[in-house]
Amino acid sequence: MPGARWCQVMRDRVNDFALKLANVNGTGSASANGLLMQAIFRMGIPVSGKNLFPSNIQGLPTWYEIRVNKNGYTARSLDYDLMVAMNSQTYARDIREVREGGYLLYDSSWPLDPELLRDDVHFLGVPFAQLCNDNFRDSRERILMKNIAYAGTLVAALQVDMEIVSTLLEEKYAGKKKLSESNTRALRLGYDYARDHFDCPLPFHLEKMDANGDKILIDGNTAIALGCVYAGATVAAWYPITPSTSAMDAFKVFCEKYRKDPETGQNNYIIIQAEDELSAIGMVIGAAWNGARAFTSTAGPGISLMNELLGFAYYAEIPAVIIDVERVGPSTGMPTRTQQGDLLECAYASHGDTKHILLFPSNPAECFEFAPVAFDLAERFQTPVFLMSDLDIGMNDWVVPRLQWDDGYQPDRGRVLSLEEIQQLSKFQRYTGEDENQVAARTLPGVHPKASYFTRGSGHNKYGGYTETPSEYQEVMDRLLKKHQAAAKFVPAPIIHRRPDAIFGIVTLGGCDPAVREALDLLAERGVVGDFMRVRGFPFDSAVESFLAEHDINFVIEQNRDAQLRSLLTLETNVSKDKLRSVLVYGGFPLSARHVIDGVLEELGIELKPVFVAAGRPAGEVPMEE
Amino acid sequence: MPGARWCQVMRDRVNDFALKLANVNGTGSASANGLLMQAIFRMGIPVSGKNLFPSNIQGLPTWYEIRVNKNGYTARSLDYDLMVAMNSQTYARDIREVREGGYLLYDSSWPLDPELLRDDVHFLGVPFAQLCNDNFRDSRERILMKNIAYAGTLVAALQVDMEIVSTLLEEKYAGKKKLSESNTRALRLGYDYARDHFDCPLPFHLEKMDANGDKILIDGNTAIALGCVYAGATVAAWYPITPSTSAMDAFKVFCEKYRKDPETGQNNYIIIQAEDELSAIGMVIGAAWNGARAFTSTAGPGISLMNELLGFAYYAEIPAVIIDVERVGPSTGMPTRTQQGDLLECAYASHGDTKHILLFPSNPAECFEFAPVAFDLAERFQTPVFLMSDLDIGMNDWVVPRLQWDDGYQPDRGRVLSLEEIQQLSKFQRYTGEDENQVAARTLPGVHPKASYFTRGSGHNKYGGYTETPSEYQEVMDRLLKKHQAAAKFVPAPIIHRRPDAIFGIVTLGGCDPAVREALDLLAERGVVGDFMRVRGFPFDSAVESFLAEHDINFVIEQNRDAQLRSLLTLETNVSKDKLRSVLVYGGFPLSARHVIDGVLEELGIELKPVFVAAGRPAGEVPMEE
Amino acid sequence: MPSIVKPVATHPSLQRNALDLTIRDYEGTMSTLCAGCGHDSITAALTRALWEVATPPHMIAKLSGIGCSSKTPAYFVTGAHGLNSAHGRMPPIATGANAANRELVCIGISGDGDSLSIGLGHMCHAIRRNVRMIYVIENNGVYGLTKGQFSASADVGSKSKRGEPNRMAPIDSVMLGLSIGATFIARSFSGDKDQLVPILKAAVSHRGFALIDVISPCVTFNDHEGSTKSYLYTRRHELKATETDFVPPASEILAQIGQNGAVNVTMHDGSMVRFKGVPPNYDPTDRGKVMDYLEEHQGQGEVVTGLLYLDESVPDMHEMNKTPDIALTKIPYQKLCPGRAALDRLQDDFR
Amino acid sequence: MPSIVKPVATHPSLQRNALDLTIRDYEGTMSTLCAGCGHDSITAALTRALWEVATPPHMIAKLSGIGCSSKTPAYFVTGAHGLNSAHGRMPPIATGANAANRELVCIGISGDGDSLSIGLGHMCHAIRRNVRMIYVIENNGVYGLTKGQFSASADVGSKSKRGEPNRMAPIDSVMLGLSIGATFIARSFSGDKDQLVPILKAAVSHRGFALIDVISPCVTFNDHEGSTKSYLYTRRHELKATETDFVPPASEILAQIGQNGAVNVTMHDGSMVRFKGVPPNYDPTDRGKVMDYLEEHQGQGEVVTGLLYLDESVPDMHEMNKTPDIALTKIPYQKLCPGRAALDRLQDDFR
Ligand SMILES: Cc1ncc(C[n+]2csc(CCOP(=O)(O)OP(=O)(O)O)c2C)c(N)n1
Ligand SMILES: Cc1ncc(C[n+]2csc(CCOP(=O)(O)OP(=O)(O)O)c2C)c(N)n1
Ligand code: SF4
Ligand code: SF4
Ligand SMILES: [Mg+2]
Ligand SMILES: [Mg+2]
Repeated sequence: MPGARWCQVMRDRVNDFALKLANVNGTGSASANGLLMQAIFRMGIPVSGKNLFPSNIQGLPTWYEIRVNKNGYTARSLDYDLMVAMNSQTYARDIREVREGGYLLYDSSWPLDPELLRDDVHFLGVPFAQLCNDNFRDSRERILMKNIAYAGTLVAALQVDMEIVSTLLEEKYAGKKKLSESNTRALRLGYDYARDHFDCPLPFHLEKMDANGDKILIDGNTAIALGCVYAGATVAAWYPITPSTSAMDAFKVFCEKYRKDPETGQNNYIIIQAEDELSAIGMVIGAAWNGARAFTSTAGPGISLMNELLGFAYYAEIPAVIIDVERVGPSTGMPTRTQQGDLLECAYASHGDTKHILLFPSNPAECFEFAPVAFDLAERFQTPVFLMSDLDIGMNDWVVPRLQWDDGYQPDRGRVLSLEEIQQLSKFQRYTGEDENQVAARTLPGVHPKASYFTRGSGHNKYGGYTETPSEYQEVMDRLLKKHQAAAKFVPAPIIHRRPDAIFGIVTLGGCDPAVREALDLLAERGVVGDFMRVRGFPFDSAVESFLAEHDINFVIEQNRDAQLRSLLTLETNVSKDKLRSVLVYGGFPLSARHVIDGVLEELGIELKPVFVAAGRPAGEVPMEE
Repeated sequence: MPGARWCQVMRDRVNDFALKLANVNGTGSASANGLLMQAIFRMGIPVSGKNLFPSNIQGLPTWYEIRVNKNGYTARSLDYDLMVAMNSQTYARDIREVREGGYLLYDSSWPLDPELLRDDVHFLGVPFAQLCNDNFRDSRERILMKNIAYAGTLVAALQVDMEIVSTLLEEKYAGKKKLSESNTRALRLGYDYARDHFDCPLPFHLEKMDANGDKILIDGNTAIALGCVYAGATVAAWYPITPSTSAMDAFKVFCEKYRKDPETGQNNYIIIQAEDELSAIGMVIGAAWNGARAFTSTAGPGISLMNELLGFAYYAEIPAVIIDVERVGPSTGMPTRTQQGDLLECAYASHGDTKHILLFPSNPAECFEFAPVAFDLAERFQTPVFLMSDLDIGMNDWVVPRLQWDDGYQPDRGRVLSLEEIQQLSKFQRYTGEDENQVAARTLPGVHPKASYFTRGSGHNKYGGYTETPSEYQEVMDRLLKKHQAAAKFVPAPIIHRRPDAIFGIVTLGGCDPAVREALDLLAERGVVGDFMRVRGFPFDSAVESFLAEHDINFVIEQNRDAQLRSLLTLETNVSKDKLRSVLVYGGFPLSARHVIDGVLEELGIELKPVFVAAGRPAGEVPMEE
Repeated sequence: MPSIVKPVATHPSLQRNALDLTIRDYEGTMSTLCAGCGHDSITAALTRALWEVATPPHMIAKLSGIGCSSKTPAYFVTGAHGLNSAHGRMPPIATGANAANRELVCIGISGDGDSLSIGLGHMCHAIRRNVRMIYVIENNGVYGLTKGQFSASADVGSKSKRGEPNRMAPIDSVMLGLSIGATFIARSFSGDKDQLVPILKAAVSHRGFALIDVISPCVTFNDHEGSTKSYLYTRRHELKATETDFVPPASEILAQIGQNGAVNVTMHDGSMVRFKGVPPNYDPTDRGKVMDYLEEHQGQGEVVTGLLYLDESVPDMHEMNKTPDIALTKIPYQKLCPGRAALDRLQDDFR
Repeated sequence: MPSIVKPVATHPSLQRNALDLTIRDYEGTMSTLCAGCGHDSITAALTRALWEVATPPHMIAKLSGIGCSSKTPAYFVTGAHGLNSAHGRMPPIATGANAANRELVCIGISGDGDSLSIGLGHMCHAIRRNVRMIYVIENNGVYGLTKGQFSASADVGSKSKRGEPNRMAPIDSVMLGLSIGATFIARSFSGDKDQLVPILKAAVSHRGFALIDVISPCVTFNDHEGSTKSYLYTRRHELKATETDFVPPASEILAQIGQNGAVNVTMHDGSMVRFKGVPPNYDPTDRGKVMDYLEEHQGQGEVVTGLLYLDESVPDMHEMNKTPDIALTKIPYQKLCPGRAALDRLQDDFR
């Protein structure tokens, strides 16, 4: 192998390693990478795939990371055992990221710049371009097939089950004979070359296991869309924006599948591509005012634009479900990178005194599960509810338990008066007669003239009448505050794991979950024991406060600069803020256990060496930021 | 006097009372009320006038409150010695608000409903309508002149200096002979009737004094506009919205006066009425990017709409001055009522991690003073700066010290490279070479091609180049955070008044100032002693933190439901939140000392009776909310 | 939006419509607008038209933005749900309302500020979607509620109360509507109920978005000499391009034909709009001709009124989206949820 | 907006313009758009036009919103300040830039999504203000950057890559501009630099807002069969209504007149725009005629290109506001601040 130097014998590691694939976007690498990930999943091995792609259609660097871990730790790893370096633009930085003793697979059609060699890394060269040029005619095909070719090499090198890979290709190209043939050929090219030239498999490789049971592989946007279908949403209004677009795309696909009336061919849904986000939220509000389950999906810039109408819906008490698939802000920021940076913006969206309900799913399964919860809460509390996902959850494929559905589920439409109830009323007064959750009954247009009322964002009293009288105005605002507090009991309760002898608590949310759990396990193994809490909704349930109160130190792990979850906990629980310490990661890539461990140990002033991480390897020397 | 019953002899009170005038809007009462207020001011007596008007052009209830206090306590009073009840629509509630032993002046052209009489109030009836019908022809004039007629009655009853009133009318109607005559006639009608029928003056009345020195009478919007002219603002972009509209109107008037080039007749300014607030802030950003001092004025709904571009300006580091004249929110709320409800929205405006600089003037004098500060800070820190005024400050006339201007003032344009500096550079790199405040130099378009750079709201590194690399992204965001912190030393320092033996602190902001000071004085007189701090800017100066730390209890007095200042103090100082207790008033009318005293005593668990307020009168029995 | 309860006083002899309701049943709370405000006359026309076509009150949805004009929905049909939203945002909210429940007669009321400045994009896109709704712009050339600033409909040279002339070209909603494919375009004058009522009735039957721009003078801020949106100016310069009769489904055509030609358009619901007195060379169904006519006459300072353009051939938003004829809200949840078995099947694809 | 540093390589024989600069001096960083994207051809035309009229690079301000199209400003004239703002918000930011410094040649680049959806209101109002700027819409009928959704310029029946037809009427920026009083309106095709360059040059001289809609195919999402914004479709259906020569001030007119008529328009700065080959019954200075022509030809599916309408008689924003000829930023602070004495005098009124 040209340029490869053996510096360290790697111990055999089965089902426990990480690889990173460096590509150019728009060249078709995504399907090859996905193929590998899916094949590993079908081998029954816990796996994750993180797509780190640019905000661009063609020609810029893109990476894909696969982590395999037999113990189920599939948060992002920062220690790459194998780098597939297919992008000459980023070659220099890619090579630097390989862990000591790791491998680098590159296209040896051209010689490597000796400057870029590393002593402590194994180089595997395969002349992918040359192989494809020799085997394919069409220039576009030559480019595309290089990806499948390197996948073939990896199949050999990592011992991916060839049968599974073949089945996957068959499924994918069923009925497309030519494509199927090319792919199979390309796969073999890479596979055979590896078999012929390298000791296969590599010291770290795969073996079938049975950890995945009936789990599925799904991204959060697909799951959330499916959740909206199951929740009975009929009106969707949106404006395209990364990384939320695929949620609405998926909603469309599912509606086409499930919502076309088999008899009439009519669509039992409507999806409106609005002219902007101000309009999208307006449409949701108009539809919900009429009693439809309506939602929008967007990202940070959209939330900013929706601010005014969010305040309107809050104050006029109109349900609305807003899916915020967070990306890196402020401003346009990094649209294809992940962050949890919209918490404060969403919690207090709009001028004046407002507080909104937020839900924090941590993975696609919860995305599906929380979607109906969001609609139920929006209708029960007659208010906007935010489903806070992010790019990592929304656009990456996750291995999650099979989605469950209870056919006994009935939408909680909240307090909506029926025709009969209206007929029995002497007079309908919109904001009176609140229940124990401070929610008053509403009526829908089109039911009965006696039920009519005037919905307004201007000052109104509890009868719905216009007012400019302080006491009347305050009365309504005070109820709204209590209504918001009442929602605390209804949002999903936090997930809490306690360990005996814990000396601190860790609080986190959303997609930080796997990295934090892994970190806690690893720390515990080394005697640094902490309890775990993942909050799943705002306003905070009393269990959140109790957990925080229990610990002198609570690390709040989140992906933003300004400690936004910590801020919410500070403001909206009675816990003293000194108890809350931040670990913040906000560069735009998904969280890794290493971030958490380093942050916690630093704060605790504890030094542990070697701290890290998988299967007894020494801590990576690679700089943590990439 | 028909219907008047004497229940209590009022002690003589000079220059210490409150009156409230109930009118119908659109009938011309404003000028009569203003006339009275101005006359009292010219008599050298501390006075305030609060206009409580509806969001409507014609026909709805409107009130005007005048408080006179020789000791300078001119916050809103809730104890009305005299009610001028000119609106039959609100008569029933107006009569309820008069303090025991107080007076009510009404139009006796029609008989009073006996139901509405009160034993403990003196009724003064003057047949205003009849007098005006007898004396004026034109039907519109008859309506208008009723107002001047009741002003005439008050001149007699309260012993307003007639000479001053006549002068004011002369000044006002100089050159408009007919109008001047009618007004004078109407004034006399009311005056003479009072002289003929009542014992004038009333037990509470006015006497000239010399408390006003060379003070002026001005509203905050006028003052802020003048401040913008003096600051050298050349570009103003706005969208009309109550209560900020008059700021831009005033800016226009001043520009017409001061900014027309005497030689060429050209305008050294431009005011653009934008199509909405998204556009208005965009124009400000575009102009500031080019080096102009540019600003917009708006209210809550406008801020909501500006969210996205505020994040852009923050991240791309472009100066912008935003005047937020707060009104009651959320949503449309009560556009003609006052609140301090936009603090959180402005402090953290936009999705993602953002923090903005806020200034909190407390009266028109500070509005004027802080306007140039806002521009200086916006340019020094290359970021949006919010001037947080409100309807009470902005639209009511306040007696304030004469405005000062130092002709030595030079705008702080911040770090803008000159042509010479650019020529000496080898390469211009936008976000490098930051100074001790973390501010990097910028360049302006149109100066030199070498200075060009690309301003973007998408991820950029310190060179201004596009980036999607976490470490590069974080580096810039981290500097922005430090830059924001650095601004703490530059915002106006808090005003602090300590008293020996204080047992608590009071923290407040903006227009709460006079009510809080009065309350502290009154409490201190009764042995409940507190220190005073008024914050004037965000991020908070270290003096703010020290003050809070000094006291076990700090009352945070503010006009919003959600304790927004307390929230900012909790999040952005190191002080424990247990030390911060809220007193919140958010019904939409200006704060009164009574609100503060009641709130503080309740929290302290102290009962003091009689607590209240002016000149040894018993506490008003009137319900506090109106 | 302030509103005062109106004294109830029903005149026994009041006529009854097909639903046996009197015009009182189509009234709202008492207006709090300035006495003489053009908007109140539009309210009266709306009340009348809705009573005449006999829409059940609760089957009407009234929506608006913010402005004096946007207060109008409070002043008609108390038995209908009303929604007074945020400035400029009525079109999307109405679009959502219509999306959820197409059975309602959706009436949006807006102002020239609300529609032609802050809400311009929204209005254009509601037109583009051909959302079935009546969209009334109460056009006074100023921002009434914020006290008289010029709006985007102010004509070049029209003077403010302070005497300053507007210098920018107006955005004319009629020309704008024509240019982006609006399917029902009218201009009227609040002072002319006879013209406005049949237009509103036709709008109720229209298959899509009915844009009705009504010159509606603001007596407080824009009714002075020098204003081109005053009562006087409008009366002096009005040119009625067409007169319209609305003929409900299966009624006899009684309308008289004027001097000029006549054009009949059958509406989607079987009713008919009869254009009387159509000038030569004008055809309310030919976009190019309408543009020509307007270009010529408006260029001379004339205020061209009438139902100016009508196209019943374009599907509305629901038709384009192939939704059922009934309200989406009426579809039972069981039909909406694919259920557990389907989910199980589907998940076999996620492996 | 990703950008890559372009390898510097100056060819010694490159021609020099009046400022002694080569076309290289008007180039930007290397494009990161898809190979073949129409937008890159527009970049080339801009580069060429600016070089030809010899605007000093630093006297250009380049602004944009968000979208593939909005990345364009990075790709020309590195020596000019650029600002890539938020989606749809370029027009107000450009308006502010022009307000502060009217001496700059202000160039706004936008997309059909950026301009006709989220930014529609802003664009219309920038037109209304007649802000002096060049406003290019890189029109591909889709949202490129978000991967191919229809934009508001998609024609009825045009098919998406998935094969779905668009059903809604397009917003045609040219008709829209005509209806709201735009003073310079052109449509061109990114594939036709010969047409586009003189239009851009004329735009630099225009007294006000120059609206240039350029059909700019998206090779990745909208260049397939069935799309009406593909290269093929545009080539097949293009109808050049006018050809334009731009004649700088005090130059001889060398342009040849085509078969049809010719029209000359003198620009505010003394240069001249010469319309060649103007069809009979067409007059680029007569709004009604232009509308007629477009209505007729566009109705037949033709893509009418050229500098279609030009009116030099309308004052621009600065003229309407009577500002000085120089940039407001050049006025020294001493002139702006009335000073202490004036404040003292003024305050006598506040008593
Ligand atoms: C976001 C926002 N900006 C500004 C305002 C203030 N505002 C209220 S009504 C109005 C203009 C109303 O003009 P128009 O729509 O023409 O109605 P009119 O009062 O003339 O009938 C404005 C600017 C607001 N309510 N909301
Ligand atoms: C507020 C906001 N909403 C949505 C987006 C996502 N977005 C980016 S570009 C774009 C559309 C671009 O379309 P167009 O203007 O036609 O440009 P093209 O890419 O086709 O050149 C959208 C919706 C955004 N950046 N900001
Ligand atoms: S201000 Fe003008 S628009 Fe508003 S209610 Fe009065 S007359 Fe009507
Ligand atoms: S996606 Fe389309 S518009 Fe965007 S760069 Fe590629 S070809 Fe151009
Ligand atoms: Mg108006
Ligand atoms: Mg596009």
